Amino acid sequence: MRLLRYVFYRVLQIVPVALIVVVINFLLIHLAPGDVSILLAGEDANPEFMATIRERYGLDEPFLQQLWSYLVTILSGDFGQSYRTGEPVIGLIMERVPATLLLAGSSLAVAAILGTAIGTAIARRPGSFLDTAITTLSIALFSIPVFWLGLMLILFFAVRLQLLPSSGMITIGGPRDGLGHILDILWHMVLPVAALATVWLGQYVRLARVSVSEVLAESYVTTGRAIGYPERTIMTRFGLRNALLPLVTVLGLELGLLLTGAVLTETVFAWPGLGRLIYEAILARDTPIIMGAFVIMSFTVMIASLVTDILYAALDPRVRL
Amino acid sequence: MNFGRLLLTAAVALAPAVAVADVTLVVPQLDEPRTLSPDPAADTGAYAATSNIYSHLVVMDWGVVAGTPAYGDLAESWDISEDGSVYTFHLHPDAKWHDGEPLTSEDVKFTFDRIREKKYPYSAFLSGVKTIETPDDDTVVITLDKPNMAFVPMMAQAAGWTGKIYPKHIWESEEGFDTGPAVNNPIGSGPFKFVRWDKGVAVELEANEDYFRGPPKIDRLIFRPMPDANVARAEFDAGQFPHLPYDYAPPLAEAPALEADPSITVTYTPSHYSRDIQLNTQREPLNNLKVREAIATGIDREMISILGFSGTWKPAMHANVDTQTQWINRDVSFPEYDKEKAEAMLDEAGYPRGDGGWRFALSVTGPSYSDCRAINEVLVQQLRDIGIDAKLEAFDQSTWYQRMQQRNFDISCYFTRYGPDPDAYREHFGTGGQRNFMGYSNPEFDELGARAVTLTNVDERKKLYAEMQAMLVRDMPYINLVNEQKMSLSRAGWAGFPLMESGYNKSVTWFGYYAVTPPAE
Amino acid sequence: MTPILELAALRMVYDTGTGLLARLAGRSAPAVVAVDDVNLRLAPGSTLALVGESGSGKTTTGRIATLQERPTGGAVFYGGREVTDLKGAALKTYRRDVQMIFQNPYEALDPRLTVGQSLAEPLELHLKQSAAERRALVLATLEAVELPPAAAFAASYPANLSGGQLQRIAIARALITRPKVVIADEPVSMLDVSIRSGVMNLMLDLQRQMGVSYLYITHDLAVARYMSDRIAVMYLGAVMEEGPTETLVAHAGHPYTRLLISAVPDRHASGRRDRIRLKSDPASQGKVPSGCRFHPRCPLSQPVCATTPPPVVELAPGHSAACHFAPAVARDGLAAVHA
Amino acid sequence: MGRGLRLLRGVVSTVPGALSLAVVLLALVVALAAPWLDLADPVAMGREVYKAPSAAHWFGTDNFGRDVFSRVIWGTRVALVVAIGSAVLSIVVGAIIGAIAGYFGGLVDAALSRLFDVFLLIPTFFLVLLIVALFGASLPMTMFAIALTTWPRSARIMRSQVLSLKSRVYVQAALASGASHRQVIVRHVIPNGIAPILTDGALLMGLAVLTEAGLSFLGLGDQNSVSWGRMIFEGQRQLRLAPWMSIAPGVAMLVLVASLNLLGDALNYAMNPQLRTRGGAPRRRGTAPPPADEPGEGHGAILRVDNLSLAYRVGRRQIVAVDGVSFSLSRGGSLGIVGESGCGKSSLGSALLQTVPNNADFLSGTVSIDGQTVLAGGRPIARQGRLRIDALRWTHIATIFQSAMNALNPVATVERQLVDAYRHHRRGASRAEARERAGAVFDLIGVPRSRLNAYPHELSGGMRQRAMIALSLMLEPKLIIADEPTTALDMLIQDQILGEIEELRRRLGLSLILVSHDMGAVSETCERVAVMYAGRIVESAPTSVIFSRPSHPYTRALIDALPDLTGARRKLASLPAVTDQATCLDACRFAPRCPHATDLCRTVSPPVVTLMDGHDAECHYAADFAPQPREELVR
Repeated sequence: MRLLRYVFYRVLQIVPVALIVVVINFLLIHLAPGDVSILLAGEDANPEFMATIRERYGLDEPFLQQLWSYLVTILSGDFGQSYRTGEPVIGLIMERVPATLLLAGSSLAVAAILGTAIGTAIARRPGSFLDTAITTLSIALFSIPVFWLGLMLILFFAVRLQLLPSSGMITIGGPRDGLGHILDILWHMVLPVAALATVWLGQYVRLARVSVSEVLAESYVTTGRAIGYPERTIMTRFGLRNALLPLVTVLGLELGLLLTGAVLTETVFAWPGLGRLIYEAILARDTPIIMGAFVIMSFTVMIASLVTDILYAALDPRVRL
Repeated sequence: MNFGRLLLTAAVALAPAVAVADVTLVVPQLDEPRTLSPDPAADTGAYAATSNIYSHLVVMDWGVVAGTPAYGDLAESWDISEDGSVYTFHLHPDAKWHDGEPLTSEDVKFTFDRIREKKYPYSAFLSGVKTIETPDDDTVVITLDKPNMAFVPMMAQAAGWTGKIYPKHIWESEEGFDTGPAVNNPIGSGPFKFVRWDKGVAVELEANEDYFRGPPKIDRLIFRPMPDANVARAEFDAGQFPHLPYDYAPPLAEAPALEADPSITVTYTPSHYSRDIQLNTQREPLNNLKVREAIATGIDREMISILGFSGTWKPAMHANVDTQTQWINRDVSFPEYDKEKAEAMLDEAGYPRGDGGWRFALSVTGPSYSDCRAINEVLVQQLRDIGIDAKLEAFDQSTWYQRMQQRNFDISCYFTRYGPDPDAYREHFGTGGQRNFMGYSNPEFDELGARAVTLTNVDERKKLYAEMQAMLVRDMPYINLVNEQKMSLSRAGWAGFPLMESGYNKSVTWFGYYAVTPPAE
Repeated sequence: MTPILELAALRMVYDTGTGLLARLAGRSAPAVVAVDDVNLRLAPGSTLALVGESGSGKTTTGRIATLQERPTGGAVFYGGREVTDLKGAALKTYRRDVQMIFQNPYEALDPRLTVGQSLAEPLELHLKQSAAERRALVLATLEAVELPPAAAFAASYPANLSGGQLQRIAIARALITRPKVVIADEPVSMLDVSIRSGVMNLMLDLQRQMGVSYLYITHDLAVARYMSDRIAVMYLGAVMEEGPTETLVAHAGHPYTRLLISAVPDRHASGRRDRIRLKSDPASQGKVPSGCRFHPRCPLSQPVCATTPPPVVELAPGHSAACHFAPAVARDGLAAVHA
Repeated sequence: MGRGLRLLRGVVSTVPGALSLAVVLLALVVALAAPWLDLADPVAMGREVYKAPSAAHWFGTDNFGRDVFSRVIWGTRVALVVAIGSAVLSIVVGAIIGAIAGYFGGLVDAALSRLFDVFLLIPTFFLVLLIVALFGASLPMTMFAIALTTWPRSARIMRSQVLSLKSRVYVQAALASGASHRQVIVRHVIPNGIAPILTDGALLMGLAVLTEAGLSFLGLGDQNSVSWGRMIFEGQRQLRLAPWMSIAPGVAMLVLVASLNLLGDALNYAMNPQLRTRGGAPRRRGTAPPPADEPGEGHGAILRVDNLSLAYRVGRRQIVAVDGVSFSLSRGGSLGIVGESGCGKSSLGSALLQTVPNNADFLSGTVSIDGQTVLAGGRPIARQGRLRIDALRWTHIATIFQSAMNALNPVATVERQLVDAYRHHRRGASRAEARERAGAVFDLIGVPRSRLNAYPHELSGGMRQRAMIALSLMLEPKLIIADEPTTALDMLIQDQILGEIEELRRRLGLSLILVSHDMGAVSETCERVAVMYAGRIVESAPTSVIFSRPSHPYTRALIDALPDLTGARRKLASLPAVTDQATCLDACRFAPRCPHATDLCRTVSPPVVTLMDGHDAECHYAADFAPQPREELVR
């Protein structure tokens, strides 16, 4: 019951944030140089089309009225049309989401699981040589520009060794269904996932290291040791269980960062996801897509943070107040 | 061991029962189509697919460099009246629409009338048409208001992009070629039929077994939008597709290594294009001839050739390209590179070096082709060397094209076409010419061009075109830089790609894949 | 005699700051009544101890007395003049006259400044003096708080000093402008036992020398007894009992005071006391119990206590307690009202 | 200034810190000196294209024959301009807005904080991307866009700094003494609050470099400047021919960004040194086999401690916290260990339980619990690889920790924790049995069983401490060590709980060690009292004796420093504060504060003087003090 109320409360909190995002978007369009209708309609649009656009977005109305219409339009899921293809932006974006989810999700899983394991392991010996070395290494890892790492992986594994495919998600003309199809996708995922997971791994090693060692310094851990639990139990039931909380939160908060990495990685590996769409939109200056992607990504991150908060509340009895 | 190959082996081993596997040809292309109806507006992403779906009246392919200005597509043959003003086209009697309807002269007339009525881009090539008559189902008679020697070659050359023949029975009820269900579900009469278009992924076509020239050797033709040359290259290396079109040519410095590879065929195709720069003659300070001359003097073509093309694209000093041996005027040349002189000329033109050593600022843009990008990089540096604060401005293809049309540029890399008929000069440099973005307007030039196209005597035409070339070098609305030479790659065993000699006069258009044959088993 | 400082009918309510959203979601917390109708008078040159547990409102009362916070209701009088809403130059003058000593000596001084610089700050604010005069006064004050050699202390940084020394400097800072009143909020509770007494003795000595009045806030009744002339005992925002120190300790008229007294261990004998088992742990400030706010924990609680707020009963001149049974408790202690 | 130097020393004291600082400084120098270095023109093209790295071109040349090394060096300039530009912009704007939010609080703060939240949730890279795509790509625009997305981060830090500084005593004191808000902000708040923002600046710079590179890589970089991201973007196409074109700038970026991040990390650690070594699993210590001559379970004293010494390593220093402590506790007995902060009493407690932190070493000592030796000669006793103390934990020796708030696992219910502990030691006990036991223990301490299902945070301080007591009683231990069990509690509750502990001890026949700073608390709960000072037990005696005949001046001072509620008001005794407690070994360590110290005290360590059976004092003059009434000793 209290959890439900908490969920309700958090959902309510999202609303103003979402509104602000849309307002920022609106302001950006209006502050950008050039006629808004041209921006929305494309430069070679004919006057009739421009007029439709002006009417649809109410561009001849007072500023606040415009803002209101814009809000209504966006919140009803209408993000306009792509300049290049004339397709509704929302559809274009939704088409690409599964591929991005596959890539980002797998990388996240690899990074989070491996990173938490390594971070927890080194948290057992804070200040040791191994700890310093791995911590330093993990900082170095997340300082790597992910697109560059991707290039290096391509250079080594695809160009030099010719071991792995360097781009795309499927073999053209390869199997389109069944196990073969799945294997094919997995095979194409190796390099992009490696690139993305490597960078995130650094993040997670560090996060896990910091939060686990912070938890291990808590007195309830000492209580656990005094009770006589073996160190393995201490690590799981006390250390990891409590350290997971901040990890989960950070997961939600850093989703924006993760998406950034995903976009850049998709660009390098021609992964047909959202990032690729955005990249192509940038090449084509297809502003409606870029804006739509920004708003949708913001909403995604907000929802993710909402979900992690709720998850947190479910994991941590202290939150439900 | 390559995993893909492993899979393939496995698939082959597991499926001996399947008699003959479909031959699929995947072709990468730079842009995603906007629509699949290319006639109403420029749409670089749509040309390749639609050129294989639709037929044209007359066409042309890279065979032009071997001397064929045009050949028939739907037209089996054509007759030209004595005075050169009445063209009678005899259509292929077996031509059929993909929905089974017969293709008749009415369809051609319908299409051309609508193009002219709606002023679609192709109307530029039909501007001299007085009447279109259809005495019978297989005959189209086009009467021009005055003789035009370039009529067929120009129609043929433009057919690569627009001038598709649309089925009357489908489109009659529509406003134009941009409305209705057939826009993105095209029904043509070409060698391939439309199957589906996965937006952002691929346009898929299949062989038209009823094609009037006989079914193609390819069962499935897929166009994949791939803006990134690296990706295309990687996929080609990975064996994902057998042909790497010239758009994606790897850096020319890699050519020696590629040529040494027995599994790859490297094809070089000279063309009737150059790479040059168009100067916006209506903008300060490029409206000043002295400035344009100085810029021409400040450009080191050899360096451009070396840095941009490993020296394989030869400098172009005249207002034509080397393949047009018949028409080129070698007596007039753009100025030789001389940095000091260029600087002096700019000083003289009233643009001495000022703050920070700059004379004036301008932007350099161009299409997204890698050759133009390379040229621009070098060009900007060379302009900066003579004190012009040049900056790069990059856009995607269609945005760039829009900006050119709006004459919203200073200097742009361009690809002037000199064939298949020299009448092309008018399109580029004539007042109001379709590709005259420079704002160049010279009545004398226009007059010569208009006269030259009506002359049936080749020597007389030659003289006029030589004169026009002299004017271009004199007025310098553009500066020729290098001769284009396409490089394309294909997997050994594959033949009939439009840039290969085996594809000449068979591939249908520049984008046609009708002539392609897979390797023998 | 006019009290130097008087707090009249003081009331402080904190809106817990729950927003509209929270209220919509049914998460609104009730307003916290931190101080509820508190009346106190501080005679010149004397010490009034404010005793209570956490959440009793004693610190808030102290902060209101220095006008760091303005009360929701009631008034503050200084030397007979109302100062509740003082602003600007008048407020600055008031601050010079009414100073404060805080609980935590380790945060008492800006870590970036030397002791001398910190001590000079109030002087710079209030007095137009030459640098030499100021330094002389700083050194003299350091001597006065028994920190020799003064020059060496003036030059040192807080990080190098012990808690006791820091608290002495904090006292020096509070007294350097020669205030009339000093509000001391638990000034020794964070110090080690053996250091505490020194600081308390110092404060007493300085009071004797300077005639300053203290409002001494503490949770420790024994400390209060040592320091004060009068004691006021607070519980959940209200004064339970107030009176002259010795009278209050000896004849407490409120069960809460009695319990506090009984909870102080006898430090000088090893004998065992009988402990009274309390019925519950303290209520939160958010929900003050009805009737007598102490009744849920009171060992003597009667039905009337749950329903009727107790009157303030004057037990002797200057000694009053807010309990229905105050006279009985004053007489018989916790044995008073056994049912 | 001094603090800055300390910080710097803290940074360079670690290898990563020193290296990263060196790299960042080098990058700065290189960027500043680029025009004067003897470098090839980074934009000059030449015929030498695609040249592999060589002596002439260290990093080779690119497709236009430009020198990659020179471009990387000049790229440093762009990277640092972007990094510093956006960081400075972000910090200035963020600090001002954050300070406003934190200082004024209320609605202003609520509104601004919500705005920070929005920016926290926005995927900022996409916002930057959108801005640059809409407004055009140029370096200033890039910096502006990055700062636009990062300022809330600086603002958030500044806000929390201001919030915490606002309640800092010296800020309050300055306000209370009449300083204006502006004076306080300028003099106290900003100088003390700026450090974390500056530290974060290093991270911001790294972020900015990566963001700029990401933009360039997407083709949204400044077309006309040599940036690393653009070099990688260009090199991408030449990956086969000239991999060095993308390797060199990538490595440069990696090194700079990693250095900035490491520097931020090192600065953070330098400001909070304990963060680096906090936590961790207990390290393995050298063990010893059980001695042959131990009495065995059920025999001898419940606890015997002999010459126990424990020292902490802090940096290169060794701090002896427990110094040769010996005592024993009879079965069913209770001992209070009393002393002030830093005297070593809590270290002693954890040494007995062998739950000392990793930086602590046993220097010497033998400890036996219930007749079984668990520590001998400073080495934990182990048999067959298992520590003997582990076998005794909770079944023989349990503990009640100082701060009950944190002593219980916050994510498990009280019952779960009791049940887990029970079943861990009673293998085979069913969950129901364990539950029943937990209920029984709750009954025992008089807490309703309904509270079993509560999470620790749902309990009041007193209840939480009772839950901790219940936990300690689950396995019916023979000995309980209670370390300041009531310190954080209110007086009435304190008194209650002490009473409850005492009652339980009597009822269950437990042995108890109560560690406390409060002589009074101990006096009523324990039969014996040991007074600790500077790591040693300076006096121990039965409780009544220690109050009536304290024989060590320190014990006397402790007793006499506290005011009473009964008896006449008398002037309290006090001891001088001593900043540095380190004294030479050959002296009484109390001598510097002792009002009675003589030259003997300052030169010779005092012997343990046994005044009567069970009353020892470590003072040269113990025998002289013992018979004197207390008051007379203190002036």
